[in-house]
Amino acid sequence: MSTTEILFWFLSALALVSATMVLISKNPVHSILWLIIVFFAISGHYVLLNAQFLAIVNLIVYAGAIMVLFLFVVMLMNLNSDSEPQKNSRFKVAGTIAGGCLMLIMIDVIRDAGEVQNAKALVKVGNIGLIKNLGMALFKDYVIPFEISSVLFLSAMVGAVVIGKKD
Amino acid sequence: MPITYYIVLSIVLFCIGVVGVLTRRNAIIIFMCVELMLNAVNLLLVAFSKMHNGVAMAKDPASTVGIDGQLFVFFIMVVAAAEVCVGLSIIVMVYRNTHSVDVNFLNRLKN
Amino acid sequence: MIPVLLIVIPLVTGLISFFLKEERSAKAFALLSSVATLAVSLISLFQSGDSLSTDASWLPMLGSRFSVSLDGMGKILTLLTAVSFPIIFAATYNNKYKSPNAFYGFMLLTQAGLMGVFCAMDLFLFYFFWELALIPAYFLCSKWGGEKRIPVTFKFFVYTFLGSLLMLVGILFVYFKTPDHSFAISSLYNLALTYGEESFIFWLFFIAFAIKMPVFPFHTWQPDTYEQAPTAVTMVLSGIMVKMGVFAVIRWLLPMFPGASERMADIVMILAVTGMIYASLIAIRQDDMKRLVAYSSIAHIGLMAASMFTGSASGIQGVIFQMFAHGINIIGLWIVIDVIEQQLGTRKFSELGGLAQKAPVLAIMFVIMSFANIALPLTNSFVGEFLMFNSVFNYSIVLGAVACISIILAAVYTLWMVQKVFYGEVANEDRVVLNVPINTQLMLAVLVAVVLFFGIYPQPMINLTSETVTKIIAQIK
Amino acid sequence: MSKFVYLVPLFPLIGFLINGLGRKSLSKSLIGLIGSAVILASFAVSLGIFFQVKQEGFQPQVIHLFDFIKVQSFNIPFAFQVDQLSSLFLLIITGVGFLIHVYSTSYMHNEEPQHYGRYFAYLNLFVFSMLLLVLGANYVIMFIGWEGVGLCSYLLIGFWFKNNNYNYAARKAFVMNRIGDVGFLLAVFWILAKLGTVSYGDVFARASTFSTFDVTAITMLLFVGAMGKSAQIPLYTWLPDAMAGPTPVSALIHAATMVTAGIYMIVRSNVLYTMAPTTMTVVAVVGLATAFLAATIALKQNDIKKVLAYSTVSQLGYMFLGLGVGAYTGAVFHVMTHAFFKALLFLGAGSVIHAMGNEQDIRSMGGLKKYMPITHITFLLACLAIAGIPPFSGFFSKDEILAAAYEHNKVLWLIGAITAGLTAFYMFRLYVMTFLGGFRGTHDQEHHLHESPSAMTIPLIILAVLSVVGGFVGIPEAFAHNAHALEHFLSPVIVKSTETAHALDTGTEYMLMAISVGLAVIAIIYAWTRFSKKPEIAEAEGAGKLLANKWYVDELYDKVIANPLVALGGFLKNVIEKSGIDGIVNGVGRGVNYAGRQMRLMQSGQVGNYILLMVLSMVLMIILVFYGNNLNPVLKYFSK
Amino acid sequence: MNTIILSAIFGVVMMFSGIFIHNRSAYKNISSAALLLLLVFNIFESQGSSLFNINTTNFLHFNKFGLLFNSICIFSTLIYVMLSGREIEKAGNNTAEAHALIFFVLCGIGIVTSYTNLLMLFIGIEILSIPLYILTGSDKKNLKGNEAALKYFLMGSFSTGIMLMGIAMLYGSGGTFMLENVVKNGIVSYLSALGMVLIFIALCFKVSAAPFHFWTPDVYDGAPAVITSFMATVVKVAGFAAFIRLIEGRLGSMGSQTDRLIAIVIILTLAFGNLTAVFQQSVKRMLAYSSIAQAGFMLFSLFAVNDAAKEGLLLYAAAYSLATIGIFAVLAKMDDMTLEGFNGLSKSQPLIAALLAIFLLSLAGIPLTAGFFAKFYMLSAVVKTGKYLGLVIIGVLFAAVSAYYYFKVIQAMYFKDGNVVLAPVTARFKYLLLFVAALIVVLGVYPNALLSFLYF
Repeated sequence: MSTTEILFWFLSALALVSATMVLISKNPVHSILWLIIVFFAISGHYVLLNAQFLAIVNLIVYAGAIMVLFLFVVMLMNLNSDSEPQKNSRFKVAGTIAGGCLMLIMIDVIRDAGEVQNAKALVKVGNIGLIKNLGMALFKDYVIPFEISSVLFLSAMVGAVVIGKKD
Repeated sequence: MPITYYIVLSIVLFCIGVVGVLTRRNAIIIFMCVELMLNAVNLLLVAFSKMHNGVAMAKDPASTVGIDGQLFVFFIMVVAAAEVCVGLSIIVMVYRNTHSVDVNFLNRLKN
Repeated sequence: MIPVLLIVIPLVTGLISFFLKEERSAKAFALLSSVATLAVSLISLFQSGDSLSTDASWLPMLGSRFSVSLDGMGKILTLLTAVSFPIIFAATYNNKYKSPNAFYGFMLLTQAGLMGVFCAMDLFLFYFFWELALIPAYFLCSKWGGEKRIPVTFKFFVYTFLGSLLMLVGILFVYFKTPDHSFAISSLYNLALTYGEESFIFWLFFIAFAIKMPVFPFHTWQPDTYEQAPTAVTMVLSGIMVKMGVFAVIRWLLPMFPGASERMADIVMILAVTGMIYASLIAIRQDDMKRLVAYSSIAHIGLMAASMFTGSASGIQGVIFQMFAHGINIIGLWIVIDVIEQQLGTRKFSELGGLAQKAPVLAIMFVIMSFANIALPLTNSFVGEFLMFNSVFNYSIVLGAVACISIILAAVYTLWMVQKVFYGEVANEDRVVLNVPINTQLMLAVLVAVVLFFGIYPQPMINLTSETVTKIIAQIK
Repeated sequence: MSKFVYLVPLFPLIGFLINGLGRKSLSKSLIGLIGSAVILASFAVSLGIFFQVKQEGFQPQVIHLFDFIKVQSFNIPFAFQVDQLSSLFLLIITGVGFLIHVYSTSYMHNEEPQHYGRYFAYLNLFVFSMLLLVLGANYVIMFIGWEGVGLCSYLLIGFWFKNNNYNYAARKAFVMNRIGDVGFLLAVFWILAKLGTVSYGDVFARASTFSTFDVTAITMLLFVGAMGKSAQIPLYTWLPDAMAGPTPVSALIHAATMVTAGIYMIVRSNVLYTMAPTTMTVVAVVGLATAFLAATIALKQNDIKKVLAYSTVSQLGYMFLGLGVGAYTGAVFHVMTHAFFKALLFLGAGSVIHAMGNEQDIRSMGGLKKYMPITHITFLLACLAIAGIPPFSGFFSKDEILAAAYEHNKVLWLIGAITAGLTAFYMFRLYVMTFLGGFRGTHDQEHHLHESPSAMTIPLIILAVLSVVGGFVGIPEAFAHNAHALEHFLSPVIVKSTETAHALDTGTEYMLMAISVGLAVIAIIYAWTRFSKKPEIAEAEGAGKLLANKWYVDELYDKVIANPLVALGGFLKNVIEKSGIDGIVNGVGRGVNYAGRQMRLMQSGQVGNYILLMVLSMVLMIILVFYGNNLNPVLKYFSK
Repeated sequence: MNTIILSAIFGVVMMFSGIFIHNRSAYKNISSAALLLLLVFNIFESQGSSLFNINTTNFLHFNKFGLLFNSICIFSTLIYVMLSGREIEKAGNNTAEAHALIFFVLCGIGIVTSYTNLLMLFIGIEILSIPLYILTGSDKKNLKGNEAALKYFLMGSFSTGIMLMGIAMLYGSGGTFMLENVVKNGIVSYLSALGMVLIFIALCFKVSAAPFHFWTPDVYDGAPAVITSFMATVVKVAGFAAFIRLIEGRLGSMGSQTDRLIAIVIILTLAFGNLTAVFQQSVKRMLAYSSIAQAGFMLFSLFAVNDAAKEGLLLYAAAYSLATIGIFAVLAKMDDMTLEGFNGLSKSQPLIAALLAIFLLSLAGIPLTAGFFAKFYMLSAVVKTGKYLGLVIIGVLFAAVSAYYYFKVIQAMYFKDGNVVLAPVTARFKYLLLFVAALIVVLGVYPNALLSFLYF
């Protein structure tokens, strides 16, 4: 087993375990912290895949900005484990089964897909994930969506103001 | 790494997110699970991007095929950020009015 | 030009009528408009050739054209429509309606729809007018009807609407089967359908028409609606609108699906004949004049439905003749019923009696209309029913014989009604005052004259339609 | 003259229109005058036609008026046929009709003017229809008249429409007639289906193309029509009830003319009937059964008109017996003589009723002889005629039928002869109870007894004369040299009607006559002696009660046919229609509503539930797409 | 490109007008003017003259259909703003911002009607959705509005996740996000098929097709009536524009599997929408369900991706949007939004009642109204494919059911007595409503008035 593989399995296990912990943590704050760990694990995967830019952005945007925002809101509301009454277990079981079925079905379907049977994701090589290449593409080929997403931000901003403003 | 590993990993992560959405009652946690789903997608996209890149590099080492996958991930992050901004403000607004973020209490509208 | 006038006059005047304020002017306006239509219709009888058809571009993308034309059958039915409306307006001239402008407006719009149905030579246009006739009728019944009008007329509406939607599917289907993607009658007469398609689409159309006619067992909307609708509207519904279904079968269903019509004839005829007997038996037990006439109408329509599918010239000829005859007769019956209901406030046999002493003229007219209703010779229905029974009998002796039982039953219930309402001692002597207005009497006299004229000398009308019948028979064969 | 045959029905029609429209403005005398005059005019024309027809070598003429119904496959013209048969009937109808009109002017004099006008309008209309019936040159025109007389019968039975029993009787008459009419109509359809024409000339000329089944069916159906119109078993019950109408109406419609339409029709179709022996047998049996049954019922009736009514039914049965055994001429002969004496009987009865102040029960009469001499004499003559006493007219006609029956089947003859005896018995029971003995009515009635005015008695006298001498037109060979004038006259329209009557030798014929006359005389004497001393006024008992109640046939019909039908109607109306068909229709509506209510519950308002349902649907959809086709590789659908 | 850029600019303008102009009734006028301008420029573009010369290859492609669709949406929005402008002011304190968000939504519509790249689809849909989350909750004090916004948001982002998963799988299979190249050289696999199904499901959610419709009644009911009006009409039909581009480009090649899938979705949508609407007492909620039902009919166009389907979708968009906007405009002025609230409207407001009746008739698909032709084209599109005639019959059966609940409102207005409390209406409002009704009738007699734009 190469280092890469070890890293892969480790990061995968970490991501899955942390993701599960997000679900089962009673305390919202803990959930958030576990989620941050998931993000770190995923960023690790990005690094492994030589997508360094995304790895950094993921950490900054998700783990850094978004999760802090979540944390902040949770703290603000002073939520803790007691404040969330549990759903009845029947509902939980149903939800788990439904999600599990979805997973099994999707994996089963994908397993038979021809073009991914023997395909490999390049690990550690390739430079498309470098910031230079991405930047070139982003501001040359992808300038239209890039500009248009500004509208998205505008509206999100307006929304945050409208909703968040105290009347 | 075989791409199937990544696919399976992503799907499992995605479905954990789905299960989270289904089983939790706290709107914030539900939202977090949605973010988890998005991250699973991101991981998958990057893996695919590298897969396509690898195929193209075999012919042309300078190929930038697959870069669009990573750019897509970038845009997903952008959108997610916007969404979080709006979502959290909605949650806060609801909390302000009802002092709860329990989705089960949200049943004034039904039938 | 003439068919366009027939459609446009009531359409435009109907729309104008909504804006009239006074009751008197609305009435007079409607009457005037309907008389104008009648004049045009009478002129049409003596016309032939180009003046009878108009063809204009309408929906080029769909392949539908504004194509209207009058053949013999069309002339007769437009004449029926054109004759009926002035008579209805004049006979019910004294009735009071709330918001009369809307009432007369809707009536005229209905007339426009009916005219369109009878003139249309484009299947899509036909469908359009088919619905145009329905909507105002729905409003008329719902707004000016009896106590239970809202649910009852709503049932009527949904029922017929459902039927026409099914027909719409059929229309679309045949449309895509025409070689040139057109709704024109000439293209539709040359459909090349497979066995299964034809059988299937046949039913889509037939159910729509059967609901409208109505043929057993699709009839249950009808007695309730007739009972609840204001009588002027009932006249339109039973006198003309049910003929739409019959007309449509002859104009569209039989020629478009000759094979299926022949294959399904047995089923349809059994249904129709069952319905005749069934409705007659129920009519025997009615206590309400309107309901009795309604069931009698179902029985009569059943005969028409049966004989249309015999595919014989005499049958179709009889049906066309009977459409007119039945329209005239039943309107006459309704007029009398309306007078009674308006003045005495009841239609129940149990509360009526001896009216012949109070209003002999009314009694005479009613008796004549009743005998026309049971197809006594020398009234117009005899001719039609003779031809129809004959064709059914030729098709199947058993069906013909069973159908003939309805002749007896018709006598039973019609005479029962006559006896209960007009004969015997006067019920509630003190409060019975029956003043039959002169306009009503006059209109009844006109109807009686028509009944007798075509009963004694039906040949002109038969000649008028013989060409149509020949064409249809040629198409079926 | 026969060109003007359209005038014959036209005059009554004009009379109908004038009287009908002017019934409020015209005076009673004018109405009566017009009503009678138009019939007289018709009679005059008929007479002219008759004399033309009577000439040797006259060929039946068809006068085409206009096309009635002409469609591609067939043509039914509005045409009249003038031949021996129709001209004879024209005479009977207009002649007897005229007398009855005259009689009516007096009999109905107490009516208000407008009802008086109505009465004459109906009566004229009736004559018009009846003329149409006999004049029509095809079955459809005959059917028009056929239903037309039914209508007039209905209108006249219910003339006094305030009385609901009368209305009921009228309705019953019409409906029973209609049952027959349906048979007639079906026969017409059958003929039309086979030959494409209904004109007598064409039908009879091509009758040989019918198969036996066809001709039997057609004749049977026609006979059903005759049953209704001519009151034969099983459709006879309306006729006694029809006595609700004014008495002249009973005389004209329910004795002299309309009810004989069935005989006319069968004689008209004799070509077809001769081809169908089965039907002939049925006709004979039904006719005889009716004759006998009605005669038995008549024995115990106490209403003067009811007795006459059952007698009419019985006599009609006789005529059908004659038809059934092939004695077409005999039947027509009997129609004619019966028209005379039965009209006379009814008019006489009317005269009595008139005098008695609308009392019809013979138990309250008696001894009228001295108050109403003319009525008495004429009534007696009529009774003798109907009883078959020579040389009155009834003797000859009845004898001809009986002779034919004897030739055909002796049992038929025997029952026929017994029936003749019964006839004589009940007629003289009636006569004796009415005219002989002492008056049994109230004092008030007695005070008012008087002979009727001349407008009533003159028709009585004329009819009495006809009843006496009318028989000589058909006098059998046994008596006279120039015998069977009627048969000779009718021979062009009747096929092979001669053999039967002629095959009998004179001796047998005398014997038969003797037996029937003997029976009649015995019956008369018995009746006379029994009732002149001790009138029968007690309620009948035992078998008599059965007869008095008409064998309970009406009750049976009610139980077996009418009530079940009405019950079926109620069942259909209340159960099938409401709960069945409409129930299904409304059930669909309710189902939609119910489904809506249930589906609404899915909308629980819980986000969790919503998403759970969405995820489950996703899973199901993926399964559907990827494993839907029996797990077939989906790739199959992808390869373009 | 005109629409996208100008609507974004106008959105910004509206934002700033909120800062500089404090007369709240002015926003409506500014907004109307801007929309008019937008409409004009959009029409210019459809005639081939764009203000901006930007190379949008690989991302957007502007064709007649998309641009005409934009026109319809902009026009409907214009009518909507003119009719309901005052109600927007009442729905929250941030009127200018609400107008700005409406413009941003239009920008999103401009994108989803013209995208050629899944990335643009994703961004477009998000631009479309995020302002709506906000608008739904714009009446902050209203608990129902809050609840609706949260539900909408949670479920919306969940569906976004599903769509992204689908897009990722498509990418994995084809290596590109371009619509036409998603399938590389025609090789398709379970991977791309699954991706397609997931995107399909997500879009079903956006257009509220069953069984992914659950958010719709609650959100439409909870949002302020005026916002519901916008969401249920303009935005919903835009979703279909996006949908049909996708199906046209890709899903159609999946053959009978897709047919079956769409057929099931159509039947479920029709059943849920119509049957549940029957039982509603609140007209607003009934309209929410009816919008699901109408979506079922619009889904027919996805079943049969052909010319008739596209024409029908255009017509449907116009007919449905105009009628629903008209009804909501009146509804928003009523105190009592239940059926009883409509009792006797024809007495107090005969004109408005008559116009409402026309709108309802149009929704029910009665001839002489645009709704009829809309349904007609949809049905004809399916019949034209020659497949699944039963689907059409089920469709018309449910159309008959739909008449049931639409007519309940008509019955209440015309045949029942009651006192309707209606906020005062201006003559301008009436005329505008009359204009809309006239449009519906004109389209109902002569649909080519609209459709001919598609061809020249």
